[in-house]
Amino acid sequence: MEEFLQQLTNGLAVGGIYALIALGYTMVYGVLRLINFAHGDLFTLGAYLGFTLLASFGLSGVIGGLAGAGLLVLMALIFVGLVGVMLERAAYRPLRNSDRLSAVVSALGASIFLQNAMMLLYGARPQVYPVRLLPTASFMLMGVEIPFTRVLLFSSSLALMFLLFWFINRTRVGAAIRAVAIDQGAAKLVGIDVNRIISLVFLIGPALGGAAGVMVGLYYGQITHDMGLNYGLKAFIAAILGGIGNIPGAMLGGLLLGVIEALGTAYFAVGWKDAFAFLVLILILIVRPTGLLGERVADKI
Amino acid sequence: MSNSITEATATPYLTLRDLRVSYGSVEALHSINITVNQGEIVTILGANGAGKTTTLMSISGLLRPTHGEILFQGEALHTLPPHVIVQRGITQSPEGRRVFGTMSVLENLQLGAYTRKNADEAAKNLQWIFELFPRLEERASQLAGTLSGGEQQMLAIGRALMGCPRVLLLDEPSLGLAPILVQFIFDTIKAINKTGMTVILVEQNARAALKLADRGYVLEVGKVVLEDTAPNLLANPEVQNAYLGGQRD
Amino acid sequence: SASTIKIGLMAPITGAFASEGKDMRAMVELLAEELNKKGGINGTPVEIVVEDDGSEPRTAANAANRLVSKGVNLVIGTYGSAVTEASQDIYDEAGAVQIATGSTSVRLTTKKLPNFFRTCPRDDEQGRVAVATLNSLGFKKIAVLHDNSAYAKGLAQEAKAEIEKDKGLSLVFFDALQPGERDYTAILTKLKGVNPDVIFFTGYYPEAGMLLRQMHESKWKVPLVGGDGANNIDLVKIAGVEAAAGYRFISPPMPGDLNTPIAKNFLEAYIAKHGAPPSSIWSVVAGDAFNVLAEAIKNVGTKPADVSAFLHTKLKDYDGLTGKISFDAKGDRVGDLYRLYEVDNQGRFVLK
Amino acid sequence: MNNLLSLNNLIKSFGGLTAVAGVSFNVAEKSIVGLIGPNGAGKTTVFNLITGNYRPDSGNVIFARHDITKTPTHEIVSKGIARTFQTIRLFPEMTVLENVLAGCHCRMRAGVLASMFHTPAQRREERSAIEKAMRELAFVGLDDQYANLAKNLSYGNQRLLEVARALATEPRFLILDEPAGGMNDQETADLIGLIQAIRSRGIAVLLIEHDMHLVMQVCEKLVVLEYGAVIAEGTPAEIKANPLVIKAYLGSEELD
Amino acid sequence: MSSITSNRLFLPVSGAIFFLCMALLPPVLGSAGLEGGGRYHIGVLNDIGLYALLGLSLNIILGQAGLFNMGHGAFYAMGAYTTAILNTVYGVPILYTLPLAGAIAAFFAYLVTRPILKLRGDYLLVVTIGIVEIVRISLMNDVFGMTGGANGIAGIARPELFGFRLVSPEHFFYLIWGFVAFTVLLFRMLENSRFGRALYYIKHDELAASGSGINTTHYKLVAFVVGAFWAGMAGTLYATKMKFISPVAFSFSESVLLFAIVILGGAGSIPGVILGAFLLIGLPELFRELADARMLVFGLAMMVMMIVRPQGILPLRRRVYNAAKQVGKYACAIGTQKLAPPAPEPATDTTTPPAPQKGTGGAA
Ligand SMILES: Nc1ncnc2c1ncn2[C@@H]1O[C@H](COP(=O)(O)OP(=O)(O)OP(=O)(O)O)[C@@H](O)[C@H]1O
Ligand SMILES: Nc1ncnc2c1ncn2[C@@H]1O[C@H](COP(=O)(O)OP(=O)(O)OP(=O)(O)O)[C@@H](O)[C@H]1O
Ligand SMILES: [Mg+2]
Ligand SMILES: [Mg+2]
Repeated sequence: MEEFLQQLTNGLAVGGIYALIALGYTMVYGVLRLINFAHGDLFTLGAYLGFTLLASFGLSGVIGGLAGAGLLVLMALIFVGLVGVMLERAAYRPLRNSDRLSAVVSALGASIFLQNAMMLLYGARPQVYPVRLLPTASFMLMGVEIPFTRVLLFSSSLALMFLLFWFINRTRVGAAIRAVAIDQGAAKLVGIDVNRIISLVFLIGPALGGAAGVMVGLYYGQITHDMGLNYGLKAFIAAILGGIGNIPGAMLGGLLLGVIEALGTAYFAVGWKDAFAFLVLILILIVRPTGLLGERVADKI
Repeated sequence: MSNSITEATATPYLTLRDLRVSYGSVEALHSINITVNQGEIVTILGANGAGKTTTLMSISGLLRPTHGEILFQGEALHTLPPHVIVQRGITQSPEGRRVFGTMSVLENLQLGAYTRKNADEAAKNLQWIFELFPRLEERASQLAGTLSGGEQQMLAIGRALMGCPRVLLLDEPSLGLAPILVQFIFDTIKAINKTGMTVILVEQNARAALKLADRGYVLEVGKVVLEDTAPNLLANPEVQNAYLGGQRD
Repeated sequence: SASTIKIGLMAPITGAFASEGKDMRAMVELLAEELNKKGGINGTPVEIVVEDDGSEPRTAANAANRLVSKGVNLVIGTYGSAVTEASQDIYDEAGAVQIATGSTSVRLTTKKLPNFFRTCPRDDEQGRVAVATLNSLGFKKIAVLHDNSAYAKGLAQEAKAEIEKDKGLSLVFFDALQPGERDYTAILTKLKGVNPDVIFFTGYYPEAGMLLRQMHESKWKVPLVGGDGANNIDLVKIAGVEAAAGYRFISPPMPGDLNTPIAKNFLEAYIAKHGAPPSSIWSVVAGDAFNVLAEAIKNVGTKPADVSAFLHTKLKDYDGLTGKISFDAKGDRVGDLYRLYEVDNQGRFVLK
Repeated sequence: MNNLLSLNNLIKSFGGLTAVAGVSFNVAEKSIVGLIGPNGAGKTTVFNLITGNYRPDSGNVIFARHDITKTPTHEIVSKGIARTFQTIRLFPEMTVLENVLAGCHCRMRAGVLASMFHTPAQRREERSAIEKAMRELAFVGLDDQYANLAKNLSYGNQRLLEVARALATEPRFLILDEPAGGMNDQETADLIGLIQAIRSRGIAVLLIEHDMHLVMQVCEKLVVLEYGAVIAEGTPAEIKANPLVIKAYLGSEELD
Repeated sequence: MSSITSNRLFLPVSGAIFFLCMALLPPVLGSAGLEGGGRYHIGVLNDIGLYALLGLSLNIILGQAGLFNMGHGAFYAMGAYTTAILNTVYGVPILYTLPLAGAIAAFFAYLVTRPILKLRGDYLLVVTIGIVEIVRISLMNDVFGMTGGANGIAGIARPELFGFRLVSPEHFFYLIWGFVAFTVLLFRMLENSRFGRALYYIKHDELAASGSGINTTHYKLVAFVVGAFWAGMAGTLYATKMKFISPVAFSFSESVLLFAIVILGGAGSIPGVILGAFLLIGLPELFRELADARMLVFGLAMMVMMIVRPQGILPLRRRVYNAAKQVGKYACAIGTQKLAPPAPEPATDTTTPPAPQKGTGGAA
């Protein structure tokens, strides 16, 4: 039982990170239906940015503790958000009126480009965050040791989810974002500046990805130029599992994926963990073809 | 072709001058001239593919003319992006309705007021729309995409009205509506027009449109071939043959 | 052209193992530079022709074809066993000599290819040494963890076989983690459940570092022992000095631990150029491949058949960067190579 | 006369909304029946229940003495029911001819292998399918447009193309959802002739239409729906005079 | 009419010219004074051919039926392993394993895609990613003790054709490209048939397709099965070309690459897919001189190509059905006989022209 609970918290910790990346993913995905292969690499970019700030600019001496971590996250948020906006301009906007799979391939090119750019800039060896800004304390709950950082990470994912949900579903701009997602022409007809909305989406989504990158760097320490591939894929799966464009769904999908992986590890051959996770996922989608929380569909014939 | 001079007394409000619009390499409008005066109902008639929708989409800025200009109260519209055109007070209920299918009826209507600053007025406007179309109020939380065809048409018109337009563009508003509602919609257009709103109406139901409108234009393959007051057009034998199904009564 | 001696280097310059490939290139190019400064081999300078194998079989086959097409028939490389295997036939058919560097899979040399060599030891050798070492350190309940790569799994299976041979030892865990991930707490929790005396991790250093770090964070103190894939100084950076302290691994010796002149001189030059010693053993092993090739050319010229014959029979106890080098008839490196290293509490690799 | 189609007490709801609340009526062989009613009355939903696009919550659909309530859509088509859609659903990037060939599909046999190797039988079948498609195109008056892309047709012609595609399935029963929508009076007049010609081929027609001129002229029987229930059934003359229908649907203005 | 005929001839003629030129390439490369007799270049062309084959097989599923399959590598792997196991364990000659590899891959596709056909768009995409990952992990874990785990299977024989053993890159060049040519021919016929049209209808509007009487689920399944069959056979060619296979070659990114080949080349377009293979397999080789920046430039090139040609480099040009004969036959009818009753049951050999109800002049 204790082991089960321990594994559950392990899974929730990993899932929390998947969820964090998936939230940014689903923003872009929900609006443009773009399978943004580059999202994982923007996440990596955030992680490297945090690394550079800490290591190169001597920030490690100046900042410390949670405030420092917060500052770092904020800087990644802004910088990666701007990169996201530029990426949209360069790689996706020209393809806006074409088949959506074309944009997928462009995104794939962007992903390869970013990944190799980071390899050339930072070298192929893993980099390690020079200082630990996050507290190492932990507490016991029902016989399970829970590090404080996990709680922090988890609650920031949760907070972000609520914030995003509120933003998308309860604000005027959020409604405009959803309208753009459905029919850009009709959105223009009601006076929405479609370009601005899409830029905004590409500011928020990548910014969240970049922030997640810094958090992963702070939490795990080690970062590599190709880590975006795995995390990006997991985030994509989480977003789909929850239901396309569904923000609580992305969160739920991420958490579930993390938990399935942990339980797969615990009660299944470890080497088969990912196969197990995919199997569960496929079964879930067979039973619920539009994801766990479902996608809003209006199939009127 | 007799080009009778309009007896418009007001200054031109909305002017399409020498307008050419193309889809790719195919020109759909060849030098169109249309003038709309403030407070008028102007109808644009024409067979399928004549270029009516193209004209309205150009006014709304979704299509860019290759030549000519669109002036609204002296200001060039054809260089403005669509959302600014809406801010200037020109909204449209487009062909094919184009409601936001996966959003609720209420959200669709609220988006209609996207450019409006004053929330109270928008709320009042919403109340008025619900009075016009009680069905929309009944279905306020239903996803727009699951509405019946006619219900969606009401929503599209309602959404355009939510922008509190000075010029309302209606592309075949009676399409798919039950007869009782067609009458009602046309009466409503008249009533709205009386409050000072200018209306450009594209209709297949030419007879009803001409009964309603002050003036009309007839388009044929991208050209204006006739332009006259509505009663004159209604009486015009060419129009009767081509668009009114001959002497039917 | 005839004015240079062309030596090929097939290495993962891009892809999953790019960092190893770049180290290999740095190492071999520096050795060639040093050699050319001294006038090359018998007066002819050496030229290194690098081809990227992308850490992937198909790209490796193209790289091999390309080297062969360029007339290069003395080749160093490459790192991964599966990638090497995809290129073996191409070199063999072209009659080129290939000296693999990091490819430890047993099968590579059981095919009896006449011109294939490797400067790294084989998995079975390492497995035997590893289990003997664990045994001598007094560990009885052994958990073996690999990462499903050809190398790590090969080593793990050899170790498993060794453990099962010995009645005094018991294998309490045998499974794979997923390389490239960040979070190994789930697998650590599971390992904790079987309560081993030691965990023998046969994979690479990034995962070893993460395992150490997370074991340290969860305050679980069971010894972790690694194989030569974990011999990389970045491991300490990843784990943190505190977590890495006490970590042991077995590996061929690092140049700094040899007191041969070639090793000492070269290490100095390397540090002077790159600011740090080579980060992993695999680039050093690639350097040794270069050294033995150069030695052979010096003695018998550049004809592949001659070089091959020389390496098989004439080269005895050559002083390499990783110790004495000789090859057996299959092309495997002979001699017992492995040493036990431990990380001290300053984060240095110390030879035991 | 024999009933070709009978609907028995069909019920269908979406969430809390009962779109079709116990609808029963019959369509006789070789007849033209109109289904009318206010917007949102459930007419299109009834169509979707007949064609298998929706499954009814209860009730059944009998076609040519077979219960087709649970039959999948494509099988219903091969049993002889064809339809057009309220919003045009053509294959816009395909030629007019290929659009009609879609309708021929269910009367063709060639499998994957025959298709891959273009066996003589397959070629023969292709040829005759093209002939049939051209015949249907000629029937609706679009044969000269066969090589055009469907999206380049005018709205009215696209509607006709949909009809041609439906006819190519060799139906015994054709259902048309607002065929005159977006057509001007002249085109509507032509459409009336077309519908009558379809019936004279022995095909029964059920149509939804808000154009009363068309409905009154072409239908032998009308069924009026309101709030998902049949409120009246009868000849056009009877319906025109029915006060319930006038109040709910027609309005006061006299019809032309 | 002339434009239609030239249209019809354009593709076959240019296709024939292309394959003729390809056939002449090895001797040309061999005598071009390239070191090593163009061995490397032919090797790269072989890769391109193999990926063209895989791309064509995926094209049926992704390009023609519009089913988002990002797990095509699973079928490819199935075929390669079938051949490897049959050959190394049971000694079955390579060319005999070719249809078997196809059949096993196809059967596998049948089993795994059946339950997921109702999934739409991206949901299907994720599930296919899942399938290829599960296959790869199973291979990695030495499932049934037959796949050799991460080590893979070595010692796969070379194919023998009428007693002639294919060994050199040139031999494989003709084997692979011959197979590509054969495939192009068959797939072109398939595209222009009831089957090909059905896929196209389904891709563009599933509802309208089923409303026209097409069993959409059936065709989707068959698309998967046919695509998998060919991918399986491509697996055979890969296995015997490399003589050695391991799970690394069937990673998820391989499936993504195939996906990109189809989309970048032009979804649904046979010449497009072949060109896509040339670009996506050829360009990284072309950029070898750039060393470390090789893949950086490749990624950039991919973006630029997509932006410059959003519909794909050679987008699908659908065949214009030549109904000229039929039109000729009806031309007089349209002119003369306006209101004759139409033939109720159109017989295939009818010569009586059906009359249009609505002529150009309208019913006056
Ligand atoms: N997206 C498009 N691409 C290419 N051509 C188009 C497009 N939309 C319209 N056209 C062409 O432009 C011309 C005018 O079309 P438009 O839609 O403006 O006509 P309309 O008068 O509104 O007709 P309808 O009564 O059918 O709505 C037609 O010939 C049509 O084929
Ligand atoms: N998929 C669905 N989900 C929810 N409600 C639906 C759905 N389909 C139809 N409805 C509702 O059922 C009612 C009947 O719709 P239907 O489309 O059948 O109307 P209709 O009679 O065809 O109207 P119209 O003449 O306007 O086309 C409508 O109120 C509609 O909003
Ligand atoms: Mg129009
Ligand atoms: Mg309807």
